[in-house]
Amino acid sequence: MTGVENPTGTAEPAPAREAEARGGQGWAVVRRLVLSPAVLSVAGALALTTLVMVAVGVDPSLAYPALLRGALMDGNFEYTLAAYVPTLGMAVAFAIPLRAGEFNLGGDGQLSLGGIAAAALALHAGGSYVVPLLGAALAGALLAGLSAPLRTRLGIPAIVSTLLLSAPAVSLASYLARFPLAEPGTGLAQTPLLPEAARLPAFGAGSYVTIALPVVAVLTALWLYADARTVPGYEIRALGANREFARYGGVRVDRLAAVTLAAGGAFAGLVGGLIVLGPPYRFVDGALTAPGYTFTAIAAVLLAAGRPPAVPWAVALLTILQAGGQGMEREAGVPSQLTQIVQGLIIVIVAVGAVVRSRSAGRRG
Amino acid sequence: MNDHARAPSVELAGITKRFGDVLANDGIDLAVERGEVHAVVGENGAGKSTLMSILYGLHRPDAGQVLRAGAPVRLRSPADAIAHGLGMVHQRLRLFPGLSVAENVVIGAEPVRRGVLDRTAAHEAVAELAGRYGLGVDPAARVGELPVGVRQRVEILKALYRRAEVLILDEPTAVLTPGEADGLFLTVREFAAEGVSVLLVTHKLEEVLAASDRVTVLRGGRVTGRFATAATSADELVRAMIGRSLGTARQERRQPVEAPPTELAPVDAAPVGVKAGAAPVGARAGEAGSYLLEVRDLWVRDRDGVAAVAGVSFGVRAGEIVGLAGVAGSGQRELVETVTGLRRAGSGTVLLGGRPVEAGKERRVAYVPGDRAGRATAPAMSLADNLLMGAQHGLRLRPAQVRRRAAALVERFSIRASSVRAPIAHLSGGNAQKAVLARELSRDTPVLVVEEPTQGVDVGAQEQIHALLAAARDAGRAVLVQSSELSELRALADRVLVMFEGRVVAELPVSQATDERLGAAMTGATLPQPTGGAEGPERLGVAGPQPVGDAEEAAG
Amino acid sequence: MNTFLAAVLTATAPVVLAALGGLLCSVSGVFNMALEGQLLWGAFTAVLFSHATGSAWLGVAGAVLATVLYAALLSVPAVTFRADPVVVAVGTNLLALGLTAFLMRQVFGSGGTFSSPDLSGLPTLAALGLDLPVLGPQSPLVPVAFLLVVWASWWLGRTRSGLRLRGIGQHAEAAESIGLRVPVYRHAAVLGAGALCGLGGAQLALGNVTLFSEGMSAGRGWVAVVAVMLAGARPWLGLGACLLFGAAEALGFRLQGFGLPQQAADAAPYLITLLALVVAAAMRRDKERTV
Amino acid sequence: GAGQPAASPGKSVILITPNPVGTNSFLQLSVKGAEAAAKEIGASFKLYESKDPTSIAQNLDAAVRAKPTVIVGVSFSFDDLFATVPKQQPGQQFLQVDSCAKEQAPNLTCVSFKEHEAAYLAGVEAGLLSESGKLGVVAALDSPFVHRWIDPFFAGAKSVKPSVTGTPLYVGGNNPFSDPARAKSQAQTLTGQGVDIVAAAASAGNQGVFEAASASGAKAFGVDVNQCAQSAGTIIDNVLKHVDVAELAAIKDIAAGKAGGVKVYGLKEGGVGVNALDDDLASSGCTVASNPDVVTKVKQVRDDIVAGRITVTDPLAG
Ligand SMILES: Nc1ncnc2c1ncn2[C@@H]1O[C@H](COP(=O)(O)OP(=O)(O)OP(=O)(O)O)[C@@H](O)[C@H]1O
Ligand SMILES: Nc1ncnc2c1ncn2[C@@H]1O[C@H](COP(=O)(O)OP(=O)(O)OP(=O)(O)O)[C@@H](O)[C@H]1O
Ligand SMILES: [Mg+2]
Ligand SMILES: [Mg+2]
Repeated sequence: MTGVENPTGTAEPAPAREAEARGGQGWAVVRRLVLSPAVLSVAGALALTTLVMVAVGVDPSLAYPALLRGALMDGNFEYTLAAYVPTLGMAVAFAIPLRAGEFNLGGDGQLSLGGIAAAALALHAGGSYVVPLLGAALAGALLAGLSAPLRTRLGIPAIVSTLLLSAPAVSLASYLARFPLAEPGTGLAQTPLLPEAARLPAFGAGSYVTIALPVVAVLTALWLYADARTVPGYEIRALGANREFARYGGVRVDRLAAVTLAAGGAFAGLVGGLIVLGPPYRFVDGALTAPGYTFTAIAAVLLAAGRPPAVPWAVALLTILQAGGQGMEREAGVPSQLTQIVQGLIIVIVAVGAVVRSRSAGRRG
Repeated sequence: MNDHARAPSVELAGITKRFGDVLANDGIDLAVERGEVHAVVGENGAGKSTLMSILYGLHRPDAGQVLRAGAPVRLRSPADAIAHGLGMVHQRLRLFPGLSVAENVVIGAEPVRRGVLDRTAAHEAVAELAGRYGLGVDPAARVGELPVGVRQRVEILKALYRRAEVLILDEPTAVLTPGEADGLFLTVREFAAEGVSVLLVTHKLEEVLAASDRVTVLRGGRVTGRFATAATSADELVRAMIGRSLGTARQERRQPVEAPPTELAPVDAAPVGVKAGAAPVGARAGEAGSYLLEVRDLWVRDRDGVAAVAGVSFGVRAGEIVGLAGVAGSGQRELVETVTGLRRAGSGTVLLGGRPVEAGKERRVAYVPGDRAGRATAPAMSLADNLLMGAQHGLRLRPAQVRRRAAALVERFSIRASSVRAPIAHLSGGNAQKAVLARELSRDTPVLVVEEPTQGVDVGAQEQIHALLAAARDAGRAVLVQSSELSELRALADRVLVMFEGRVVAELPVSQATDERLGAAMTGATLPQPTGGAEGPERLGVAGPQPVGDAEEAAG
Repeated sequence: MNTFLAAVLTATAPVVLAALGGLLCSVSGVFNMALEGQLLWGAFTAVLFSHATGSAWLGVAGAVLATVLYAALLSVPAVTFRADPVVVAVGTNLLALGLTAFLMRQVFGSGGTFSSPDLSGLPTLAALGLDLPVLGPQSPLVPVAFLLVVWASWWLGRTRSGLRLRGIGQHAEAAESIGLRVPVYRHAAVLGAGALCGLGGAQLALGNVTLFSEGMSAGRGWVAVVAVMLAGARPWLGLGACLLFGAAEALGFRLQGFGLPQQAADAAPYLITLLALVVAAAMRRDKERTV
Repeated sequence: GAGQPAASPGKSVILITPNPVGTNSFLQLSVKGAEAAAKEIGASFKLYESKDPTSIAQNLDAAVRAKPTVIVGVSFSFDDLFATVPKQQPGQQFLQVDSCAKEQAPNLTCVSFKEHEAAYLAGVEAGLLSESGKLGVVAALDSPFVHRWIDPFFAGAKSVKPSVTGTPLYVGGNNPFSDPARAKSQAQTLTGQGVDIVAAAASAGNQGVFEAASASGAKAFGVDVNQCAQSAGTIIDNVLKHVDVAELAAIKDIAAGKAGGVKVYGLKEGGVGVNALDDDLASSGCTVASNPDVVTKVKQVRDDIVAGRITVTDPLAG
């Protein structure tokens, strides 16, 4: 996996920036922007998808505006934000342990377990949303934390154990939602509506944008700060860059790796809680995993290629793409299969564009 | 035809290579004849490895060209270079950790029988080569499990096996024992006699003088001297390399200072930055402080349960440098790891300032590891971040302060680096070593443990590092130095311990540590006890708790 | 017991083929998470070619060829351009899902499931005159899958190219410096994995059943990824992981009949695999300690 | 069609599914019904596929903005939203298929089904035709809702042959609704245990069930639509749920101004059933056609249920 190859992201393309400053003449800047790999890769992706559309008889002049409107306008922005929040949360859940060189592929399990824990607490413990959210984070942390002793005591890599623990956790949450915690008398695969007190305050009545947005935003900012500006953040980076080096430098490597795994799990569990405590205010089986937050988030983090500040942007790109895809289906009558095709192509092309960019920067540096 | 016969075997013409702001090679011309051993020397960062990498197709020059037998060749990859009859032993080892020694040696040119790898033939070929050139390795061993020194031998075997017409050796002897190095140079001479051209990069001038025909000196990416070996001297080479002569009193011994220092001062405070004619390095024999580092009947088992360290006892006093000699794999590594708390002791104790070392807890000694890329640095992290490791404390990280501190260390230890923000991997080998030393010497711990202090370091820096270690000793630190360089141990240490098969088989005061004695002890041969009655070879070492008693007496 | 064994073998064969492909990639140093999509693509193209030509074997050949081409979508970005293989895999998996469903509507005129009496499935071994009662009624690709594991193990350990592939995966720089063309080997591994996934998809759609339905790879590619992670570079271990997983799954199926909740049966293979890992690791540690 | 009115710009039908339609035969049928209805009332048709509760809400928002003639939401996933949105949008007509929101607004129409009655009839057929007395069901997932197809099926069989035993097995796994290979393996497990009739309720997995039944000489039941042709000679009958028919009728009613209320489709209303009850049984390809006495018995049980002489327990009502 190349995600860890340069996890420190410390190599800054300083000369490139200087060159930019020097090249004050507008023309050079414009040329470099236009020919920059990022722009080229987006252009390439657009060209290719346009070709696909034309080939199957979809009018691109309808589809593209629909894509933008579907993500950003006509009241769709609310839902794009609603999808952005959990994806960003899951991205951080993956990125925290990744900085320490551990892969957390068990996001779905941690998410589901956190969600069902929040639902159970909200239904049976009463009170506000605080306890359910803490319970959700704890559930996720415990599940992911389980991988730490497996790694340090038995040498089972976290990438394997998190993945293996994920499916059973999803099954457990599913079982709980279908049977013991199910809405009585309906037989539906969902819990009853959660009590009012436990619901997250929303921005506007019935809005899908809840305080989950500021919560995740603040936590992400804290992580970015911790990563770049704290001693534990430094030690985590060192651990990810060279475990033996960190151990030699007096870092408690096993404990720190466990902490990052648990922190990642806590993030994922919290996201599960935030989803469940938001509209429609219940745990609906499959609703947490169906949108594929976990893998979108992993793709975004890897796309950010070891630069944490780029993670929120990469998540935004992929979320807009997905939300816009649905808009295309609704407005331009693009079948959902075609949306998947377009999204798949764009992800591949952007993945290529991202490295072409970092490689050319590296060469200059 | 005639032209070709007269043309040099390989020729570099006007080679220029730039890495960002660093001009690594600046219009270098260099020609090597058939059958010639051509040494390339220069300070750390002078551009030697870069030049060799260009010759081997790993880097492409910004300007200039490579000629083989008079004809220009395009070297876009090592595959091209190999096709043109070049072979290279890299300074940074390039081996496959999961493959066996034999597989590592033959890969790319494997013996095959009826479409299947001929393992027997591979093993035999490797064993034969190893035997012929005195490079002891087990063809079946997994390379990842071998100590660095042995890995280096594998790297050399690789080049020998391929029988290149032009052989590039980038610091091949950095971690070889003197015997092994001698064997290697015999081989190199044999090759040359067969018409092979050898390019030899090394910091050891004795090797240059003993093994080469001609020398090219690089400095700051340019050629600053070309010599016929027979008509030059070490001093002349050094002057071309660093623009001055070395400190004159290098081999002399300084007189003991009057009183042992009462307080431990961090090295930061000690005089460093040795310039021309600086204070000579020497041992202050006989002056005994208290034991700051004490090892009592230590046993350490390796992963297979074999005793890597078998009942070792010794002590290092404040204000003393103790040298640790031994053939690679004799238990030095495990001993050092236990002393530094990175490995758990099987039984026995390690005391630091009287307090036992607990494995996995905070490291209480400054430690310069021999494995630079594996342990001493995180190659992908910036130089600044690498220089911080071990000193970080508190919760907030102040990047500006980290960089400032790094810049100060770079300045003080004259590390050649373009920026403290760039990955430490961009530093030349010797500069990376200096960075590690800078970091560890700036820790104010009473005990300092150093493995291979001048591994890959140029002569000027060697002198500087030796001065730094001596200064640390003079400041009252206890210093344990492991080195495969016997001359280094003789120059630095007050006492030398020799390890063989996990035991300390000899302890020699530096005055008695001749090459012959050390060499004999290192290979397990019995030798007449130099310092007093011995009951047998096993008891030659410092047995049991005597040193402790001595210390108490001395202290009382 | 016999039917149990047969069920395990049938269910495991496509996973084994995909895992073997993933293993070759991982040996060469490319992490291949695109198996799920390639398996699905293989299943679809197998049905497509079998339906078009009327021959199941041409369907298999078509699937292998088409999936090799599809795998280039991973190998070119990941090997030539050095894009992150995991991101690319996320893209190609999504693409396979959309593309198969889309083409299915275009070619067969309906979504969901395609099956037809005209669609010829693979014959059983017995029908070919190779009656091996222990194996049960299997398609010929089932023994082929297991034989390929044996072959891969031999090839990696005993041939020139196998040795070089292993070396490349361990230290690409070192491989380059002895003149090996790293990208060539990596392309070959990724495309080879494509061929194996094509075979696996064909077995799934023409051997296990005779039909195509949207998303019918149903996570088998992910199970294969887990097996690859468990096995490292050892084909036998990969096979063992697949068989263990398949056996646990089949056992879970049977226990459902005795009241085991379906969700528990779903979880069983993962938990049993983890348990096996833990036991193996603990035993290894014990051995180390006692020596 | 020539006689039909052309789609006028004002009229449109928007169908929102809770999941991607994919291989889900129930959703496919609902799409078919809404499409047909749109054609008949001269409206355009749009399908909004959702993937989770949030995207359902988003699709509903978008649909409300589009102001169509009717917004159709399929399944209980719309219970929460249709309890509030229709009240906020009194000028908009809504139709919920297969469930009904609590506190129904006047502009919300509901259609729901008694599929358990049809499953009971299939069970009767199975009880009469089974030789081994062992029946099985292969369902996609173990969920109380799915038991509407399982429990009545076994109950129907026991009503005619008390000694029968029934085993349900579930596909589960990563993609329970589209894993024919796993479904086939489950069916093989059942036939291996001596089960000679397997009812399929596994969406795209059904074909796998039929293959297994066919290979071992067992018989099977299909679901939702007539699947008898998919495996000639293997399929006894199907548990039908005429979603398309009910939906067509409801949309036409709404377009004609007859909105509101809950329409329950059971055997009585002809909204659910088995092929044995249909007039075209002979051409259906279902093997039950060759057992006239079974058909007679089924019709009789149907009459008993319609007349209230037999009540089929709804597993969800408990
Ligand atoms: N990949 C690289 N990127 C940036 N700078 C580099 C790179 N490789 C080498 N340099 C720089 O080029 C210069 C020459 O380095 P080189 O490794 O050739 O030195 P050297 O003579 O081999 O030194 P040493 O004796 O320490 O090994 C150094 O300043 C080094 O920092
Ligand atoms: N969190 C940190 N942020 C930045 N620099 C640090 C940090 N921790 C340690 N350092 C650097 O390491 C140096 C050595 O630290 P040391 O443990 O010797 O403490 P110190 O010299 O007393 O420093 P301080 O004044 O911060 O207490 C510090 O002077 C500082 O430059
Ligand atoms: Mg060098
Ligand atoms: Mg060097």
